[in-house]
Amino acid sequence: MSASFAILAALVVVSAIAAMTLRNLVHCALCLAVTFIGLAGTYLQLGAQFVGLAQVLVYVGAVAILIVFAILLTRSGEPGPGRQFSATALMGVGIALAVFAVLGKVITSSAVAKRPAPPMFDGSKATVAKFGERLMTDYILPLEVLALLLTAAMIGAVIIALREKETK
Amino acid sequence: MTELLEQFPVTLKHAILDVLSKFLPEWLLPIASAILSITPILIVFPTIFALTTVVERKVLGRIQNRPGPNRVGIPLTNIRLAGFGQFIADGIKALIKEDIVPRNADKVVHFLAPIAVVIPALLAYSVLPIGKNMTALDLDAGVLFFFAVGSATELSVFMAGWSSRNKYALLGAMRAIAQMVSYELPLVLSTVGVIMMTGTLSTTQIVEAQAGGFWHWHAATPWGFAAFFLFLVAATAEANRTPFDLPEAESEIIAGYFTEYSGFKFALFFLGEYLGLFAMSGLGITLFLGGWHAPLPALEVVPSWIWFFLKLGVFIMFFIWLRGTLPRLRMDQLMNLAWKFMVPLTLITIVAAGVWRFMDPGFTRCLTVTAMIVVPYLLLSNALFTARGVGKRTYRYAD
Amino acid sequence: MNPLTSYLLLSALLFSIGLAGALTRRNAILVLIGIELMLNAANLNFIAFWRYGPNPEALTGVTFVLFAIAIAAAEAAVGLALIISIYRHYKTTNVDDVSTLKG
Amino acid sequence: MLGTGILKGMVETAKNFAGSYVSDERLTTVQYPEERQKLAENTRQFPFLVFDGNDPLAGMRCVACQICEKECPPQCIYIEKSKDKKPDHLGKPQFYPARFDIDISVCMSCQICVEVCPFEAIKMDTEFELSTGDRFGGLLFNRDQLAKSNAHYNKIHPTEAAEIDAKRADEKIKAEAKAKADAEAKAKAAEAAKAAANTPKPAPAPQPPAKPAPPSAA
Repeated sequence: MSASFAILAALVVVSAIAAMTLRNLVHCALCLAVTFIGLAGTYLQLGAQFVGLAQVLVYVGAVAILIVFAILLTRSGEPGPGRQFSATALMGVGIALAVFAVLGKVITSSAVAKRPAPPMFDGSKATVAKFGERLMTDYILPLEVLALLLTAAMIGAVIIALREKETK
Repeated sequence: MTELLEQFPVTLKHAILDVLSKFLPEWLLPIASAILSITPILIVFPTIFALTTVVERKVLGRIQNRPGPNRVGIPLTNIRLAGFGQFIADGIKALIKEDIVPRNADKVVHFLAPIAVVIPALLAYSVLPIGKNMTALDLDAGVLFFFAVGSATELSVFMAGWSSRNKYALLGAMRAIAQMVSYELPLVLSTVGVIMMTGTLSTTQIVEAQAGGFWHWHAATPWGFAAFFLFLVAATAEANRTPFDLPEAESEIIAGYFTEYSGFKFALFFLGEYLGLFAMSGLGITLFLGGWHAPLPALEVVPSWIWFFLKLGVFIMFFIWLRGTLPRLRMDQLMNLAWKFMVPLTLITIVAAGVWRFMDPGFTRCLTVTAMIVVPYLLLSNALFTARGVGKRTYRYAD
Repeated sequence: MNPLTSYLLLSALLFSIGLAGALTRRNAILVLIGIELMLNAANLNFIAFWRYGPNPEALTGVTFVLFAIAIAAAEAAVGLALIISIYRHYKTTNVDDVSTLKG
Repeated sequence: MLGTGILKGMVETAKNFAGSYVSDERLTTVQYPEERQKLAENTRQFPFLVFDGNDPLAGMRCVACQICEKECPPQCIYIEKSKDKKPDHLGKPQFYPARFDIDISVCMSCQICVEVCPFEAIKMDTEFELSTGDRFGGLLFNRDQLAKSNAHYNKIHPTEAAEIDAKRADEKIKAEAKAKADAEAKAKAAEAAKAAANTPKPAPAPQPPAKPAPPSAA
């Protein structure tokens, strides 16, 4: 476990907790953006350059902005006087803790944990050119389907959010 | 001599590193190397920013038939330096001004926003090839890095506008985000042709693909010229320059998202904006104008980094000229231009670039590709001119 | 602890944080943020397994993550559109109050 | 075609840019502290009080009628009437302002005081370099600061001042003529009275009133 991983992991975890607990929704969204940046850093550290940068482009540049706009459009930026957590909050935290306990137990006790670290990964084997080649050959069909999905999602989002015509 | 000058910054860095290696422990050396690569960026581009503020005001003055700032020189003397001491005076003023934070403002976000504006702008320089072997961070996906970092600016603009608790600031931030999101699409799409032709996202390799005179530059091909033109328009909009300076339209919403900023924080916004502009110009040079390559092979005696900065200077002058000429657009015109004109045309240039790639070189190829771009341009501009909202305005009572 | 385990644990922690948020917060937007975090935890898992897996040259993990990111973007767009639409109808984004179907 | 207008504009600004270096006539501004533009004759900044002759107090045209004080929209004029009287240019005894203050930081240069003044005593100055270190006292002008000679008035607004001088000279001639006529009538009456009384006595010479020097036509 290197120092850079420790820093990135701390950044991700702290900002994720902040994103889930802060009262002000805009602060939550900004913390979420920090989480995304930290995750992108983790991806870069793992040698997935293209995906890491795509993560920043899509999540910080688009999804975070989208969330912020939604917060402003639904006027929930200013937290009300009421409770921020639902009635079953304790149960939810309990479930999450249980899930983490199970996952942690599984991870630490699995065969993967005992496997020695693989040899140093050669970054030149995962170039953008190779990645593009894979996308254009093996994964061409999923890519096209994805394009269709994105178009459909865009049209769907526009139609859902479209102001209903005032008929009367 | 040429060789020495050519690689002077690189050799200097290695010399310093050699000296340092005697004192520093082994694990600190990569960090020292990184710092030595970053420091010139941190010095050179803010200096260009400082000079640009004066040059811009002088050129704008000349465009309006007045001399522009010509007084401030060396303090306590009569030496005026043609007004080029102005930026020092401005800097001192910004530093010692009172920093006002609105009482209702979100203090933490209000404080972080100017920093969050400047950092992505500076990060973007790390992938720009300033000269031969002079790319601070030679990433395999350099262009993607540039756009990813650039898209992070939007959030900081929102932070500034939202945290000020001011309707003008929020309006300005909303305008800025809407504009940046809309123009990011044509900006990225206009670069796709170049990426397709060179087959790489690495800025260094894109520059290397354009070696050997200006006819090898991407802007010298019909599709490249069109893409370059569209890139220029989108870059102007991304950098919030006139005629796309709606986010800070001072006649409508005071100063947009930095209405509530004063003193040094305001200076940071100013710096971030100009750094963004230079970075965008640098990307335009890298992608379309041959990067640090000389326009003629005979001129390669001049060091590569000088060529880069010369081209950057031309870009800056062009942006100032544009600012001195064009009035501001209206919000609906801005959006119409982005979605009805820029996006279709950038898509067409991508197709044109593909056609260029697979046709045999010759006059027919040139003609076909030119026609592929010019005809839709004429049709689109004609349709837009007759359409409501974009075209010429008719006034009911004036005229 | 080998590197893969630490990445997996980070991912598990992120998933749990997202789950806790999605289960406990009352605002629909925050529920969506929690879901995004869970999705990102899964992405981190894919990248970690790809990097420390037996055959990183195949680029399967990263390709999957790229697709996941694209789908997440679509999900965020549609989800937020739904939230805005719900807000227009009920004038609230509180998930506890939007329970007409609960009976 | 989309874009031709932009090109036209760019050419125009480029012409201006280059032209401003070539010909100095294009430059619309001057380098202010060293060079100054000639002020237009109707330039106006803030009011001042006109006096005739050389002595500000003796020649002060203002009679402290306080019309301007009442008419001033931002109420920046403050006047205190004198207890005694001094003769005006026609020799008539008049009050004069014991105190006349204008707060020019309040004054809005509307010129209403000038319009309403029946004595041509208050006029608009062209002085604009009035910056001071003292925000309140420095911009509160008293009578002595406000008093400026008719020669100054003639210099800054020559046409207007000439008209007023002519009018005042006219008034004066008329007044003198009237005084003469009065004196003659008086003398006649006296003579008549004398004749009636039959006690011949020399008529008293009409005493010319102590009046200030005639306005110098600068």
